[in-house]
Amino acid sequence: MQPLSNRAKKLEKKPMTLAERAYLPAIFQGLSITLRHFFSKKATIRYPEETRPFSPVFRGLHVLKRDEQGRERCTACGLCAVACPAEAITMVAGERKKGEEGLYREEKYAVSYEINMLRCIFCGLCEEACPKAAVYLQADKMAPPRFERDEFIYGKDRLVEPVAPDARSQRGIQLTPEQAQALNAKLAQPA
Amino acid sequence: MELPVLGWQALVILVVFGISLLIATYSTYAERVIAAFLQDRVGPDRAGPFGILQPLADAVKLFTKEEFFPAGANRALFVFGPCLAMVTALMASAVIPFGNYLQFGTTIVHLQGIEVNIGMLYVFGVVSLGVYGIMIGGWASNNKFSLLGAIRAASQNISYELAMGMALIAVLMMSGTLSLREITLQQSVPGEWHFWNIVKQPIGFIIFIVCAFAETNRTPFDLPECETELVGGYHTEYSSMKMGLYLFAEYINVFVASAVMSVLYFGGFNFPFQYELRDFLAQSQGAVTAQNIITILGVVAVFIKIFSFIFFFMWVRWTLPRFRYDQLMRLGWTILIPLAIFNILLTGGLILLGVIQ
Amino acid sequence: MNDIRVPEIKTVAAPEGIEGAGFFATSLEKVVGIARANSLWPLPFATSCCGIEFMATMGAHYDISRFGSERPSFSPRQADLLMVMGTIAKKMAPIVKQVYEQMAEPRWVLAMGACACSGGIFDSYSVLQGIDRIIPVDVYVPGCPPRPEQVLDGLMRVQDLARNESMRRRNSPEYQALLESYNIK
Amino acid sequence: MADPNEEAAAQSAAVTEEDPNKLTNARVLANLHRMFGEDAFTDVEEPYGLLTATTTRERIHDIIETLQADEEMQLNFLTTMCGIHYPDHEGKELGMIYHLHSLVHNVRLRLKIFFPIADPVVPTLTDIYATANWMEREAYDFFGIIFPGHPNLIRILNVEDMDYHPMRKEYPLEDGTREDKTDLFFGR
Amino acid sequence: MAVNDTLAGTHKIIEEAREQQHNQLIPTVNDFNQELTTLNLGPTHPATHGIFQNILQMDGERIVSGVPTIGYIHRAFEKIAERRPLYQITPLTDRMNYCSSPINNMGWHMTVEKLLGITVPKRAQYMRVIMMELARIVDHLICNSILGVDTGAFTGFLYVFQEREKVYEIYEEVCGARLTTNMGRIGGMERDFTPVALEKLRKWVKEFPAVMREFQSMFDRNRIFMDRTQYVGGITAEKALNYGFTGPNLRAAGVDYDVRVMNPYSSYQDFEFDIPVGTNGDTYDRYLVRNEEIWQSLRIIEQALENLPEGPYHADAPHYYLPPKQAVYQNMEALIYHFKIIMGEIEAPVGEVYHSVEGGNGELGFYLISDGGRTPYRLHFRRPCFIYYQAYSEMVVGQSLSDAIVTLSSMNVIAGELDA
Repeated sequence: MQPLSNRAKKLEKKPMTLAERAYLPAIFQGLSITLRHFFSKKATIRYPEETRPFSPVFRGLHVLKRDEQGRERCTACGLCAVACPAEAITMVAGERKKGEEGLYREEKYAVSYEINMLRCIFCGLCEEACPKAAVYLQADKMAPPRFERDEFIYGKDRLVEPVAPDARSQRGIQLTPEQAQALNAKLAQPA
Repeated sequence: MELPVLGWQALVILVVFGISLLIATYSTYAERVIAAFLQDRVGPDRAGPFGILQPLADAVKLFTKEEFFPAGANRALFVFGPCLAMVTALMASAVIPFGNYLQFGTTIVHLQGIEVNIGMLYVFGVVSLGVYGIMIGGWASNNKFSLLGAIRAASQNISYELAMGMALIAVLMMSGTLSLREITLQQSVPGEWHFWNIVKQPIGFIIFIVCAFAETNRTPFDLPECETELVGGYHTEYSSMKMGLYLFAEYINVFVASAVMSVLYFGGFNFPFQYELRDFLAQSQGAVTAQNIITILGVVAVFIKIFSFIFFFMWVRWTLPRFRYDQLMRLGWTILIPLAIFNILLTGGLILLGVIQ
Repeated sequence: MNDIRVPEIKTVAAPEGIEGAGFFATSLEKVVGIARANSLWPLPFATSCCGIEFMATMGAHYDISRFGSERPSFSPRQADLLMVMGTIAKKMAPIVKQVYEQMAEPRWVLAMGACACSGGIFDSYSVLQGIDRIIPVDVYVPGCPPRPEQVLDGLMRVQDLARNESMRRRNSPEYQALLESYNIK
Repeated sequence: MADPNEEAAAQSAAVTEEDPNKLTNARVLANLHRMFGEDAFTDVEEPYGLLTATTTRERIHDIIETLQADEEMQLNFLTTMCGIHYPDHEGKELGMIYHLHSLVHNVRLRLKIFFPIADPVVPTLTDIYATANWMEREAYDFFGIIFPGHPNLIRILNVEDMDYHPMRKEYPLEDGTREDKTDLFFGR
Repeated sequence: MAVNDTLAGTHKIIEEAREQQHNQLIPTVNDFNQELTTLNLGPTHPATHGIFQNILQMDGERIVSGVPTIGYIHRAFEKIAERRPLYQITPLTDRMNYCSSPINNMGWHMTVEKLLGITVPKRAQYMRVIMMELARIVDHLICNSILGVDTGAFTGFLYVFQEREKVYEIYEEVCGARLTTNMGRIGGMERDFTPVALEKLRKWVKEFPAVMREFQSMFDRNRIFMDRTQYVGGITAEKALNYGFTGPNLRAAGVDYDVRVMNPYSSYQDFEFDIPVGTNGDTYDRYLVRNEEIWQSLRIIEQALENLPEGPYHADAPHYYLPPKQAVYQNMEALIYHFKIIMGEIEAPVGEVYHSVEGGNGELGFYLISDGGRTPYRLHFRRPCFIYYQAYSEMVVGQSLSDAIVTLSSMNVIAGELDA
């Protein structure tokens, strides 16, 4: 072949020198490298006693967010289900009845919302698709391994955030605008 | 006082046997920890404190695992293979002198399983039987990978045994005896300044250690069981403790090889300044106690040497790539054997000239 | 939770007064359970992406050897834990089953990653929708691929199983029935 | 490639400069017409700068063979080939698409052929390109296109006993064994 | 032509080496008239890593012929892609060459951008280059260290895998996942590099060379390793081209074909780097070429980091690139675009486009035929592994079993890419 570009860099393959032919120098070099590592600091993170810090944008276990008043944000528009390449999200939409304003933020809400964690590939497209900042992939939780396949259908009981604000997932979540405002206000107050 | 002597000796034999097993058991642990440390890891640390119960867990698990006989296998030979490997490996440690002697009153106990004047020959004979265990096991498995592993093991052991034996001849030429105890004692004589054999036989030692790696089937010569090529080699079809016996036999072989190397080339239970120390102790404690203390220190010394060699075995294993089959043969036949012959000639010449003795 | 997989098999009820043997048997069982739990040699059946995460689990940062599982047994005879990692296509399914059959008891199966557990995004004509259609699975690890932390979690779940399991599990009629349902002799 | 580096650099510098001999799509097309006649190619277009032409299966083997040997254009690298299925195109439902590449001139050429699904026979390229072997097996596997003269025309990716060619448009993607999809509203 | 002479030269070297090896593995069929053994290598053999089967006819330890079988993890990518909107195909590409997912992601994005006619801003292009070169480095690292594992040296693999872990951390910082990244979006990146990501990146670029040098010093001139790899699994440039080789495997045979230089994409023309080429395409050459490419990639990353332009990290294409979340919450127009994009109702032009990037294993091509619908009409992936693995059985004939395994791992056949 003629050269196709002017950037070719021919790699030289030097013939082995006498020392290299005798095996031993290279062996001792290798041994010295491994011995150096023998005494060096170990890289191991002793999971589960120690945990490795995750990045704040890590795509972990899903959560259905509540707004700052504890109402569910999800409006069952179905965009997340459409966006899901694994077709892992199912939901049934329902109309909010009178007296449920404290429970659901919009007039439509998800009566049932299920994510099949075994199907889910944690690509984050649902989070991106959600127009109501309702579904998020938490940065600090991972879907735990389990014994039975049925246990992986996560319904609303396991997906929706707890009502008490303190018990909600704190770390790493991209705050919804209201939460961000509330947080800023909170931070501003005590000073 | 015939019986007590025999009784003592029986105890020593038992202890040697036990120590061999114990060291083999904990070699598996050592292998894991050393490998881990060489690789920036921490190794097993969840089975007991620092994971020291790891080998026990492995052993118990292997014992309670299902016995399995592959279809078309010769059942008798299939069981016989690992047993043979294990038995021969254990037998070899019988003649290793782990220490000089202890004196209790008039009873003198040699810290050695059995003292035979053909110790070296015995070790060689028994160790080279070990390959039959691998061959039989590999053949009886009725599996192509196992068979390939067995063939590799056989040819490898045969070719490396030659070079190993020739490397030894040079040592024997100097020592004039086959008794391991004699060889050890010759490496340090009171009143004279004697070097360990490693100084007189550096080439021989290198040949010997290379061959020891090949004989024990350790990387870079682990072709009979190399994982990436032959899955598990000769023990592919073995489950439960039969496989455990093979693994065990390998570690006992490593232990024996280390012991033989420390005895032949590194002065066995001798350690520097032992006679000075003995004389110093004799002034306050009396000659007998002083000798006993020196003997015990000698046992410590020999085990330090053995452990260093075991560490070296593992260190090399986790560092080097392995040979290809034909390259390994070429190394054995065209480099090591001529080198060993040259070493014999050189030794002979030097003895003739009186440089070494 | 999973009473079929880990049946609580009682030994033959000891007559009153002869509890020594029973005590001994249960302690032995416990010891064996703990030993097995700490010496799970995995058979990494890695087909795709999850295999790379398994390498990460073996690597220095996560170090599966801490759990006594760093000796990967590529021969099914010697393995205790079949780790199926990655997509199992229909072409591959008989092989997975064969490997499982070749394993010696006691054996556990860990399905790692969405593909092995359920087919994941590959809901297609060529992909098996979960390996539990051909072999019994003990632990499912979700994720695509799971983080090494999740793999270690899964391994610890298998350890839990091994620790609490009766030595005679594989002789139990429940276990036989389970294998029967998968057509494994 | 044993040439010294300097010489190589000089040569390729000459190629990269704006020289009049630079092979363009227009020149490739002109050459093609000259070599095989105007009527050999229909539907010539340049989508996204890649010269595309449709020819017939009777001529495809000859064209690719000649192009491989052609010293001027050196279209001697078969980048990829794949089948395609247009169920609506009566009489030319199936197609094969070839991507040729001249590494020296850095020009690509896409050739297409179409033929009826009832007669899915295309001459094999395995005698010209070794790489065509598996690609043709893949096309056979996916679309059921038959390549007479292929040394080993069996399914490559799917199981041997599969009785249809899954990439044809009429076959579904899913095999229907999925149990955990209950969604009737949002699925596709 | 002088070219032919050099070709003949390399050919001769390989032939001689082959002959030499034949002589070394002495007993041949003709000598003893023995029967051949059939050895089934794979699909679960440890050295196949991924899954493919080779049924080898063996004469003792020498391979007489081999028949490869693939498809053990065939997942029907091309069929699935016909059912998915364009943006949902990114997770599929992740799982093709999973050792270097970002390259696949970006390659796919660029294909779609080419179809849609989007110009990506310079900053996004540079960010893509950085991520792609990172991916290339770790891809080559894993290949070369696995080569070490297959020759028996496990430790080097664990040393460089720590570097891979660090790269995972960077990925995680940039996109939120470690391996199957789903990185970037059609029209740019999904988010700008965070300061943490940049800092990690800079730190890694500074620290990596020492590890790499150490890795190389363990293998490069180690005679055991050289003996194992030199003149093993060689292929001539002529044959390699005929087999459709691209990427490091072709460059090892001496052809300096690199998509990054021939058809620069994503601003590769801005960077200074060399194309390493080998001599006779054997395993050692492939090893060397990959190592050198790691250094060149590092050079590119350094340059890109140095000259990382300011500006937006995605194209201004409201029809294709999702509006910012804040706008979706508050702005009706943004919400409509958001819905349209997610529902896959973007107006893709009718047309066909072929775009190729230099993947970890060679020219990774995307041939997209769009009929204007929400999904591709046909999407064909040119998967380099699939194409060059064909040559494997020819490359190992006449060599020993150990060579076959070394050759296999040095070719870096990724099962996901092989079987699609």
